[in-house]
Amino acid sequence: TKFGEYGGQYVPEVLMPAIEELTDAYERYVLENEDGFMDEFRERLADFGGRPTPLQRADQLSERYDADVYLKREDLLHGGAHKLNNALGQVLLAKYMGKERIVAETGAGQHGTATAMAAAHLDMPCEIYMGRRDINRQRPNVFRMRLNGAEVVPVTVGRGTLKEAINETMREWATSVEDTHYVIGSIVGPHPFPRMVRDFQAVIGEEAREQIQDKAGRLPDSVVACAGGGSNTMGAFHEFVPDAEDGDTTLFAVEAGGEGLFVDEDEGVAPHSASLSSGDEGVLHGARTKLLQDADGQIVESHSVSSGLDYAGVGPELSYLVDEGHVTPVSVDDDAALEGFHRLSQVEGIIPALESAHAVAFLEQQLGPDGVPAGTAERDLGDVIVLNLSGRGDKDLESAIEETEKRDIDAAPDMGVFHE
Amino acid sequence: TKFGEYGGQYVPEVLMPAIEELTDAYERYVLENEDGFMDEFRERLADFGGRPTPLQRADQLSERYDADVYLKREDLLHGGAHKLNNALGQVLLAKYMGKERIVAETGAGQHGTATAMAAAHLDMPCEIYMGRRDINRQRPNVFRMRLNGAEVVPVTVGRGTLKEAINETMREWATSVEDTHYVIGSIVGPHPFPRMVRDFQAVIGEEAREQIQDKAGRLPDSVVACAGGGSNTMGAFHEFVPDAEDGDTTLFAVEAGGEGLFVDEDEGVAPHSASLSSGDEGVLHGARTKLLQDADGQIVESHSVSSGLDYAGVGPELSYLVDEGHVTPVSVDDDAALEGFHRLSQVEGIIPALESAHAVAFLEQQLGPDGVPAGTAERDLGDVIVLNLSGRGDKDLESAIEETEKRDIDAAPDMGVFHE
Amino acid sequence: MSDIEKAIAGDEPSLVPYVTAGDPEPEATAEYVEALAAGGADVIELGMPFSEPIADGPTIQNAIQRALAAGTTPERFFEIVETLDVDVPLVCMTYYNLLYQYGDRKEGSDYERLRPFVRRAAEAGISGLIIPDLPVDESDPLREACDEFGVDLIFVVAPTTTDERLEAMRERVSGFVYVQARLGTTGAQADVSDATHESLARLAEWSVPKAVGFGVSEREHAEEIVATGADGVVAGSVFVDIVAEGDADEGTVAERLEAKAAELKAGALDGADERSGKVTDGAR
Amino acid sequence: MSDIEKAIAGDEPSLVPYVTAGDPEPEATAEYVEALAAGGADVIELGMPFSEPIADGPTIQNAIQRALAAGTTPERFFEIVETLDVDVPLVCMTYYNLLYQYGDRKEGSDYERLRPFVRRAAEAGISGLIIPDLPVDESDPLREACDEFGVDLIFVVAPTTTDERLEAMRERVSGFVYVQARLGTTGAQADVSDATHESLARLAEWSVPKAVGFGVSEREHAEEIVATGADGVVAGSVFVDIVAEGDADEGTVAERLEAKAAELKAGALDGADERSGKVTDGAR
Repeated sequence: TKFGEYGGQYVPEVLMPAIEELTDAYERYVLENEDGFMDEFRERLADFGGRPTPLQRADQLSERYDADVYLKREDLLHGGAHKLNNALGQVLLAKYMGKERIVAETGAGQHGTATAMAAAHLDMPCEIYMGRRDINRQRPNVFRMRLNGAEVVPVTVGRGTLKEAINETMREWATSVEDTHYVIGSIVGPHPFPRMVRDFQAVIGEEAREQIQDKAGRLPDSVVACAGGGSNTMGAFHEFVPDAEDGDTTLFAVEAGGEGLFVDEDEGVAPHSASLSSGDEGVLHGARTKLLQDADGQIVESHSVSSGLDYAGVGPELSYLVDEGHVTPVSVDDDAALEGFHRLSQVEGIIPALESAHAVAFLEQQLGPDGVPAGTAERDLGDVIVLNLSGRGDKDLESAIEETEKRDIDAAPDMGVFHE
Repeated sequence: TKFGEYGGQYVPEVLMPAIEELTDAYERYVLENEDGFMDEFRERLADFGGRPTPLQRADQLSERYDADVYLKREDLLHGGAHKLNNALGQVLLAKYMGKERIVAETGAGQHGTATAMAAAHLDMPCEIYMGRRDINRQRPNVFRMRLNGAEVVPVTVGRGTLKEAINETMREWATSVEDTHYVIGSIVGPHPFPRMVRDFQAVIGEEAREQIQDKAGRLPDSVVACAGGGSNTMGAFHEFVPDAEDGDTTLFAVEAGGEGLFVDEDEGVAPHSASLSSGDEGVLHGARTKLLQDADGQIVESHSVSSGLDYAGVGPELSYLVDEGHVTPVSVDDDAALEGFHRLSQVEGIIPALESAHAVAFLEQQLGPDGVPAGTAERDLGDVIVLNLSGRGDKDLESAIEETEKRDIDAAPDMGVFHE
Repeated sequence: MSDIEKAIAGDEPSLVPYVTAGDPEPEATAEYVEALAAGGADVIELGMPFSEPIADGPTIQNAIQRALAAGTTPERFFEIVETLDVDVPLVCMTYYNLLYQYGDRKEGSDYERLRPFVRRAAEAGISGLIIPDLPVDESDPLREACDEFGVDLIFVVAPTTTDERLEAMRERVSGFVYVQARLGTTGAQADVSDATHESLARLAEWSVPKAVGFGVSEREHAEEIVATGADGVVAGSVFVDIVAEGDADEGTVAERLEAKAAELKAGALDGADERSGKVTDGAR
Repeated sequence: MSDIEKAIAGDEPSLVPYVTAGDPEPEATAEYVEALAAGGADVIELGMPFSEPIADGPTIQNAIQRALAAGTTPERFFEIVETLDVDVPLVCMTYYNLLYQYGDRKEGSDYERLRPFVRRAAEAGISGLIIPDLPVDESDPLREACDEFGVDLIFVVAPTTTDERLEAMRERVSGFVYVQARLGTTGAQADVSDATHESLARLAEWSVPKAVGFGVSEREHAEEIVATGADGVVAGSVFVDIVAEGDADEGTVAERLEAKAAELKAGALDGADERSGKVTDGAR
């Protein structure tokens, strides 16, 4: 149940049987492919999800950085992000387990929409818990979930955001474990979630590792992925971990540096989400991991311009791999991420999710004309770089434009005439 | 330059040299693969666009209709619709031709966004002409074009919609033919556009024909695609035309029935866009084809709940194939299309574009429990049906919800609590 | 030699002004046409409004929209023409679909479908047709109908027109050839391109007269065009603008149309003098 | 036998009320705790507020948020406990991360990191700990620290707990076992499940006393629980609701806390009578 000292199952007793049942199902269906589960999962990922996603050489970025930059195009997956890999896996697993109902929590709505899609596809009733405030901020995603037939349950306690939604979903699951599966959206939570979600997402790296050898004729010098909870990160990295252990490939987890890597103890706020880069070990949402907390151990409010990275914890496996030296945590701030968003949109014709824009921004920070290389990262990026483009940015249009207008972003187009 | 009596090159003399130059380039690069053009095109479609797109068996629709229904998932193409196939092909061709600049017109913005993406990808300056009124109605697509680095040129003449944008782009092209290529968005306009756009889109049917034989072990009894201008339609049909000629496969072009198949001569309005089903031969935008016009030959305003189908003409090749009996034109009205939108979202977890929802609605009309089969269509749909899902519905969320609220749509979810 | 040809190829350089019939309303057209004639027009081009004017710029697009909104159908257009009391030849400029759909017959060969329009045009008093979206390659059926009813068919030559296409036009053109002075669609602009000279050189051997247009709005433009060798000057947007502005302090629409026609005609005359070696007031 | 064990396993059935320390402000807690003791509480559970209370329902989540907003840090919690003047044992209910992070030492074995918290708790007057997110499998380091400082470690048993896990708890539990009467997290509800009886039956052989909770808000609930065989009744949300309502016409918070505690205690006593065969007023 652990990765070194990280992970575990720090949950209320009432959930333990469900977690044990899930662990058993995970071992049988996922690890041992009982009843052909993994075959069906992979087939549905292909036909419904659109796998394999391409590994595309980014010609103009490659020229800019004098390196071969390849984009793993998870933005092309059904729903617009890597999230479906996991949601489809878990909903299918719930079906194999004989569960009759799906619950999930969502913050910005990306995991909720992926889960609602998967549940509709597999004809499973589905309830998505979402903070009242998030519902008001993320209306298009609420519409998408409703259109896919999911119930969206407003959570009104507290501030009405992700963490209240997580608590409420846990609570709901606790009262209905017998017929209900809780689809956790990242490689977080109690075992077996971190391992299982990673296994569902690992298809990203499996494909990419084969594709890069086809296209570049060798392993990449580096793999770059943004990291919030870390599911796209571990999905991209997992297959490359042995290469990292061998010293062939450097794995960069790019965290949201927000407005600076510190914690305001008085306000209980960290203006960033860089748990790997700056967090301390602790226990959150069922797992021991690195997290953002004050001296007392209270979890602080994290921040990122990208709502999908805005989380105070991170997957325990990433904490472990960082400690072991196999994953290198780095961060870029909000401004750099927005610039990355605009750069990729303009030079490659791909509008990235603000999450993924952090990975794009890291290349600029290290290799760009005005880059400020950090430590050995520049060298370690090497000549062949795989960047996991975890999602598309359609969901971020309004907020990216709004955030851009607050700042002085070199690469940004003028929206004045079109923005009322 | 013609399909039977349809097609041709009905354009101002000043454009003829450009069209002749383009015809020459089309013949050399597209038809003869000079300089490996088609190889590069197909490779970029794969890596940048995400081809091949899956052919997915729709389990729940198949059960509902007691037939094997397969969805060709063009919604998964980069940008969210089949439009990129053509835009990428034409921008690449412009590059091979040594052009230095791209212009295109757009109505709802789908073709404009695809062109802007392709132009950014291939590092070509790009200007998109768009009616002032459309700019205000389609802000997210304007943002996407601007983010991809395109100039968006407001057209203020007349009502400020698609047809004024077409006129203005023609005019702009007429002044700059030497260094500029005009990327037409559908299988319309003067030769070689209808043929060339079809050839770029034909990859849809090429893939689908192979995929259906892999999955179903035989050719489909029918192929169903929505038809506005008709690029996704001919893209899906082209490879199956010989099968239609052999009587193996029926090709259904589903037009937007809007609010009824008539023309209001006094108002100069047709409350539908069903040119194939109800239009008369005439000349519009450079080609002879079936179109919606009054007794004098004035083009009337068309209508559809789906802006992408809202066009008074249709590709000349479709007009020809209809006259030859190889394509069967049918139509579904706005209400049915909205119901199709909701049905697919709920039972398959795929939110379709309102355009594609027309194709979905046609199955219900013919095979659904309350269906009203038209003529022999029910029989001709057969046991194995390929439906071209030309695009995703994210772009249509707001308008679909708004249009749904005006009506009494059985399948629609209640949005009241989330819709402010 | 047709009326049009005579009017343009005469001793004097000619002026061919354009207005959209029915703009802003059908009743207004007769007065405007008479004003143009009074100002010195040799041939008058009348636009028959079509809903999709792809060869026209914004100025004329808007005029067409006004005319359509005022009920200027093709039939109404012909009725307007019938009321005109001018002795200059009239040319109808419109788009192919209106010819093709005219009359009750909705099938048959192109020639059969075009015949009713051309007959009606001839009857109403139209001497020639300009159909900018009808390429020469597709023009034989219309040529045939025009020949039948004695109507000229005028083609537009662009700076970019190939020699091959020029040859095809030369075989089919009558009345005059309309030389587009620069790339683009119709619309008043301040410059008249050097391409005019080059275009005229390519047409030197043609038997029909040449009128040059696109962008003519000032006396100097007309002068320059004629000095370069053209037989006539075509001007459209500048007159449509006057109609769009309406009656004003500087005069009624008709007064200003007449004055502008006279100005351009004078420019053309200056150009002719210049060409024949005399120095005139307007020469620079 | 620890103080807690004695308090719960005594001759009378016991009442274990809960309030969140520092709700709505640290200064209020002493009065509330004294009121609960006066109402008949045998052991009092004090919640130490943690920012992510995954085992608590909305009522207690909101209380925790109020307490945090009022500055109730772990250290402040202990200071509150030190000021309390009650003679019933106190149990601290909180989450693992606060134990783990307590003190300056930010590395070392779990035992080493947990020791400062347990020592401080013992010093301040805490007799037992309930850590709902610490599963029994991970509890040995805390168990060791609790043993060292004489603090009880109380485990929660759920209706769904497996026999294997029950056995692990039985080996490690002290003070009492907290029997969760139904699925779910904390929160006042009107019904008390039949599962209680079943759960108690599974624990019949355990040496520690059993207190049943989750959903107790009325006298009848307490009566039923005790009649079913429990040694004590745990109630939380019902008291937290009173705190949340504040002083009212029906009495101050303290008065109403005391009255509610007395009501539940009376119910428990009725249940005991019932179990031993006597019919009481409250029995149905």
